[in-house]
Amino acid sequence: MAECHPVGYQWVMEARERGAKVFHIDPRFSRTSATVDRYLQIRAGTDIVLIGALINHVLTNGLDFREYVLAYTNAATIVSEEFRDTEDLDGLFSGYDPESGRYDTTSWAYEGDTGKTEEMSEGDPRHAEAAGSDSYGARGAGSTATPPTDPTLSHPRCVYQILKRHFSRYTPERVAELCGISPEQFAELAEAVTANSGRERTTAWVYSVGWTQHSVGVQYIRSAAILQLLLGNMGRPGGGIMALRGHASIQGSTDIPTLFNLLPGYIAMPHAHRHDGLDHYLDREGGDTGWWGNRRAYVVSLLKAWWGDGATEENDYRFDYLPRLTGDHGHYATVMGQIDGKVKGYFVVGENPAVGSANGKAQRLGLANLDWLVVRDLMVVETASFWKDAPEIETGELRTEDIATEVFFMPAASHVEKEGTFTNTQRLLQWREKALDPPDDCRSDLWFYYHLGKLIRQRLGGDGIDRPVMELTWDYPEEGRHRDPSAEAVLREIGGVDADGRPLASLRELKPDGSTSCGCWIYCGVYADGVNQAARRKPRGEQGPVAPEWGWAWPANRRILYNRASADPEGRPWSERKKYVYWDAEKGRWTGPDVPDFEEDKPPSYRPPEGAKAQDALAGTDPFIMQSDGKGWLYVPSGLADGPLPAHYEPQESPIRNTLYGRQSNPARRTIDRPENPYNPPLSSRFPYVFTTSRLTEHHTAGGMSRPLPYLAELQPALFCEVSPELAAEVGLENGGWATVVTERTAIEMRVLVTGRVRPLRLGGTTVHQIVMPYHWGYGGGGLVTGDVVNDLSPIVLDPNVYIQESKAGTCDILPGRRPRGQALLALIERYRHG
Amino acid sequence: MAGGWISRWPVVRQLQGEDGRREAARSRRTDALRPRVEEADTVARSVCPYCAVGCGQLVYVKDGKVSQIEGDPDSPISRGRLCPKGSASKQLVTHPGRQTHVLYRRPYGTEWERLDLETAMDMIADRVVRTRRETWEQTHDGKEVRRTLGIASLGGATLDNEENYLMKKLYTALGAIQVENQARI
Amino acid sequence: MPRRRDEMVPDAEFRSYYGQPVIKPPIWHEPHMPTYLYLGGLSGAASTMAAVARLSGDRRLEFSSRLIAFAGGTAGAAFLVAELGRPERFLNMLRVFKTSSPMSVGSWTLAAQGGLTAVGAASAVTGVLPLVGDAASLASGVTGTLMATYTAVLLADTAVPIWHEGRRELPFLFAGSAMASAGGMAMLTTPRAQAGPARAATVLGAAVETAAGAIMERRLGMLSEPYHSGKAGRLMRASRVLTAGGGLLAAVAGRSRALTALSGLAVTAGALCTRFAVLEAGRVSAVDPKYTVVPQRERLDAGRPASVPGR
Amino acid sequence: MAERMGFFTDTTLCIGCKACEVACKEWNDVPDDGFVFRATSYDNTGALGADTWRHVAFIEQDSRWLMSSDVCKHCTHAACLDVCPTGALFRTEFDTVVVQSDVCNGCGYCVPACPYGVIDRRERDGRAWKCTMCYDRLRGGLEPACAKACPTKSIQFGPLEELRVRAEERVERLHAEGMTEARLYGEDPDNGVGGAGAFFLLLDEPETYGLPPDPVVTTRDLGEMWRWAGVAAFGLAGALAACFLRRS
Repeated sequence: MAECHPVGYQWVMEARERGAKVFHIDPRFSRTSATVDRYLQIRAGTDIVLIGALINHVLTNGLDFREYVLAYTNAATIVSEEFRDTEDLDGLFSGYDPESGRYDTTSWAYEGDTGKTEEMSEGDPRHAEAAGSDSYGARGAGSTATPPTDPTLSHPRCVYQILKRHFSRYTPERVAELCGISPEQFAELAEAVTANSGRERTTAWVYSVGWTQHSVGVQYIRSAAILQLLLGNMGRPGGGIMALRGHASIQGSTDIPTLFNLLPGYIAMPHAHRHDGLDHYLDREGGDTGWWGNRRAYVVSLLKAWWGDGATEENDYRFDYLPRLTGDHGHYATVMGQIDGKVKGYFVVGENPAVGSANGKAQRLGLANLDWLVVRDLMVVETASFWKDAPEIETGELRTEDIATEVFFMPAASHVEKEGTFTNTQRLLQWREKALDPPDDCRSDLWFYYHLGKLIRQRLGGDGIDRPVMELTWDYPEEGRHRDPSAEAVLREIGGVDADGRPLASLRELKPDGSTSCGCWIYCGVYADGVNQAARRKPRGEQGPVAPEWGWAWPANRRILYNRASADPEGRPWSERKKYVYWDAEKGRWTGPDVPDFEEDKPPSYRPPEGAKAQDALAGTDPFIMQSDGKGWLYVPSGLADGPLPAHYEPQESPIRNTLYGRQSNPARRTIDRPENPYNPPLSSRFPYVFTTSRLTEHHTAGGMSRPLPYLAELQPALFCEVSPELAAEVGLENGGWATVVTERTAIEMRVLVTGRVRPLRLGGTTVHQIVMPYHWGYGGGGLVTGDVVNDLSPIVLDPNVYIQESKAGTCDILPGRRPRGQALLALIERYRHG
Repeated sequence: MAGGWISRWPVVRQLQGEDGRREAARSRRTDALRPRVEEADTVARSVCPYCAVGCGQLVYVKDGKVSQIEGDPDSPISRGRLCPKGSASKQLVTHPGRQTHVLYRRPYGTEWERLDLETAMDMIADRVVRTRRETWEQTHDGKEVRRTLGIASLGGATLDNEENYLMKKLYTALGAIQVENQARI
Repeated sequence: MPRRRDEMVPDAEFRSYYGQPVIKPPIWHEPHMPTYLYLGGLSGAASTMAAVARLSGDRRLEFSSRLIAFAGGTAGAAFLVAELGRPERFLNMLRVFKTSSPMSVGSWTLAAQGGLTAVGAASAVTGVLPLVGDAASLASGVTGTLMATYTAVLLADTAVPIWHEGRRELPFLFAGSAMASAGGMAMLTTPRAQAGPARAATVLGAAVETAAGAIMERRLGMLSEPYHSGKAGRLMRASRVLTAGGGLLAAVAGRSRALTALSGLAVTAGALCTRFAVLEAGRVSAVDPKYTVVPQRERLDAGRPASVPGR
Repeated sequence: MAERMGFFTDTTLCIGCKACEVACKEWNDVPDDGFVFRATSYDNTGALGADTWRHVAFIEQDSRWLMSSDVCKHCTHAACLDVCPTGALFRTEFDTVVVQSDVCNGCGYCVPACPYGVIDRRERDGRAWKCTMCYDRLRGGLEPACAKACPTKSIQFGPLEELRVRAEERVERLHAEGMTEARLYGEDPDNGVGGAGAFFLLLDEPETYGLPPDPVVTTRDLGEMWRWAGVAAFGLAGALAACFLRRS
């Protein structure tokens, strides 16, 4: 966090100054490690073992926050008889189909939830589809808000008991053997985490892509969620699990997704095989209880925002205008589509996959096979210039004269040359004022897409396939000398308006009958009262620490999600020290420094009547209001592709055998078995070392926004690897010298930093060396400093839930000296491939 | 004039009792020094474009140029502080290497060419329309899909919400579904 | 990692930041700065010699000395200006007068010296205004002593250990060297019969220079290492040989014009070598953190930290 | 005159982000210092100089990684200022030491005079440069760019007296917490430079950070130097006179 989010880290430093104990768990000893109380070096790709052992520690020693767990989690809920755990099946959950490598999740359901569970696609309709939307959180239609429970937690099939059995093998000994963290270190961590949880205290977990970029990444977060729920650390001040996201509006890019599987507000894109009409779609996409029970209002309001008056009850609000998915259309599938010639045209907007995405060679081979490519950026990034300076040109795999791709480089406006909102890592929308016009041909992406839309519409006719475009609401006011579309008008559309065009105050005003329109239901209210709420800038000195009048957080300006859980079931603060949102019986309202993440007037005593829908189906003691049962899920009955509970699997490429189960790696992981994407064999002596990639404070992502800047480039001028003195001695590496790192994909060269910060891990009888590489360098990008592309080393193997690549743990070999050039590089890789 | 010059001559000022290491040594320029932010024509309240912490920035503009970017002390998130990248924001928007013109590489071309913005926009619109037509998929396995797999998009995560919104809206209407983002990666 | 041991001084184990210098080495360029130091000294000693010659009535020697003083000062000033990062701003040297800055004192001195020697030389050559010329020349005899020695303070008044700690001997080293230079140059430009005092100055100057150098090195102890090794060491040895040899030769050259000329050239070369050696040794002394850290660390360990009385 | 202003750099709070280096350069328009991979931990700017006015040192030790942002000390007795012949260097109303770039003629004397190796001549423009403690900002009531940017307030700016008190308290607290190695560096008004206007809280000996353990302003000994030079000057005159006398 000190490394990649230094300004956010001020709060950690401040907490530490006030007595908080801070642990840093990372394969890499970073600037964060240097400034915490305790650093634990962990083998990349083994975090579930560690968190699992903490869960086991809590469960075995009865250290859970029992009152919280009983009231607010699904610990007591009884699971279907059909369910079989990894304990029973040696690393598999029930429902696994070895043929397709996917799970049928039917057997994971709660007892009694036998209704229409997920039906999915790609041939076999019952297989869990990846990259699901959050509507899965609603557990599917046919479920109720009150599944059978055992409040004594003794039923062998209650979640609590399943958890106990499942995590029993996650012991400190396993942690030592797989993670490389000693039992003493583990004990210190376990003591600190449990001692600092409960009524009086809370513990927070903070993670970043070190947890997500794994073939089992979602389950990393899940394991933290289980631990935090058991300890009562969710929905409370100083608790929670914080994702530290790496880009200015990457949260916004998920909320208003430029993601294939989502519509704005985590609404699922319709699927050709699963959904026929709107009703069918809504019926299939979740249950009727909890806030997702209002999804008709969300979806209809979105369709109204897009197709306006043309979207009516009669025509299903133009639900048919939405294109349909039939499987994985994610980034890596798209790249394969490019290599196969199916994808002809490609827009790359403020992104640099030639450097930033796994298996850079596959990315560039895809680019070289396009008809046309549009790159919009501040600099001519490597993705735009691949045809003249890609590594494949040097090796002869590509020839500039043979590449047919037509490339348009469109210079972009910078963040000060346009107005609009970023959504930060805390879900906070902040409006940026425009300081000045962009220079020369530079334009905002808003300008580009708006005018491109207009030009496209001029070229289309009334043809059936053109109607969704022609009827699209696309009439934003134009401003300034470049005729920029008004970003405020777009934000107003996102924030929602009623039939008279008046901005909506809150998502509770959204209607399923077409009388409201809203571009993103979770952002509803961002333009309440006709005021750009995201532009609010009440100075911090003039408001309390929650600072509710600085920007606007979704949903409804709530700063801590599920904050109903900060009070006990009766609505009283768990403790004076941790008082946050609580029930004011006198006024009959929830109150506190934050906006309650609950119906403000729903008393703790509220119990839903039979057959209640949506939020009305949740009791006054159910804080997790997006869930169909209002509970925090220790066990996930549906929605995940690789199991209802986290289980440790080794990364795709690992030098270590998985000693927890008979399964080496995640059985549901997605591999791409193609010649462009070879994998290092597991446990291979040719690739004995573990590598992990990282960032540096001084650079940004693929370097397009940092390597061209002298003030940043001088601070870290060269790609380097960090190796331990032991590994340096073993291989013959010299501090300041050169090294070549080799995988089946390719080999790259870099400078060497020999440092005692990296230590060999002693795991049982074996020693594992880890190599750390920052990934900010590329062959061009207008960089004052350039270097080989670290992501060229990473294989494409994906988490089955969200299709994120495993770039945080791989295997490699390392050689002293610079890499061979040209054909000789290919020869080197050939030698490695054939042992 | 000469009198002015002589009376400002530090040696003369020293003789008049001023300290040669303090006031006597000051030049006219030194006497006139002020922080340049005081002269800004406008100040925009902005947000750092790098990571997702969302630090507040104040953007000072003088004579149509950014003269300074620094932290916004009012921000409850950042309290006016910035990291090295945030502190380099002015250089990000003003450095001479920044590419500000449309560039075009024709098929099989070996060099960039210049293109004017309007022409480029027209050419891109033509290609979208053509490729969409050529790769249109009305049905897939007997199911209506109304889409094209011929056009894809990958967005960075420094895009504004409004930009992402228009992108998703336009692509979806066009039937382009392979719309992806750094958020996946 | 930041710990290092130097073979030459087994006791001086010390810590540093990657072996990097603590202080900045002087950035003055060669040959500008050492040549200026030589020429300034030459001019200074020559003008004093001219003044003494005037008083003692050695007109021929006075004539040569006046010209040498003028030429040395002018050439020296040119080298000094060329050394500046912004030569066009050389007049800024006369912006203030600071006794705390040897270079300020030196600049004013040089300005005075330049003016006085110019008048003196002009008068001597043209015969115009002889009284004014004589007065100027006598005055430059005073400024000359300062010219010949202030450069020692200039170097000593830095953080460079080998210079600062040599602050007592450096003035004598430079004064002796200046005297030898002036004597040698005067010998070369004055008929033998009239050059007796110049010869004596050469011998005496060389002796002082040699002695001062030896005393300085002994007193510097470990800090004197740069005078014994590397480029500075070679220059210093050359300077010794040339100065001492030139001095001796001057003493015994007798009537031989060739030997006289040789001795003059030798002390001149020796004086130049001294300046180059001192400059180079200063650079080495600054670049190796040992020379900065060890004495300071010893001071602290002995419980005698440096302090500055309030001023 | 205004109060004496200073920096207190608390290295226990430094996260080595180098925001100070960049913020300084952005404000003061300092050029880059070259793109050299030095293989000295995460330090690639090396040292303070004409083109680096804040410099973050990285020291890797057995179980810790020390980071410290170095800067001009703005000494009470500043050698650079004392020896500057042009008056380019002067003491401001905030008791800081600043170079006037419109005056400096690049004589280079200040460079070896500084006991901390801070000031240096920029060969590209021939003038000496160093930290000004953002003199222009101070005149407008703003804090220096580095202190403002510092995410963790390792760099603290304020009236020197206040900073000294704060620093003493900080050291006491750290000692009480068992960090007995914490020590202040440069704050003592009786030290060799009469107290630094920018002082530090360090966790190891100063030389480990590239700082001189016991620096002294060279001009402390100037009187002695002039005296010896005077003796030498008289000696020269006398010796020359003797050369003439001997003959007569």
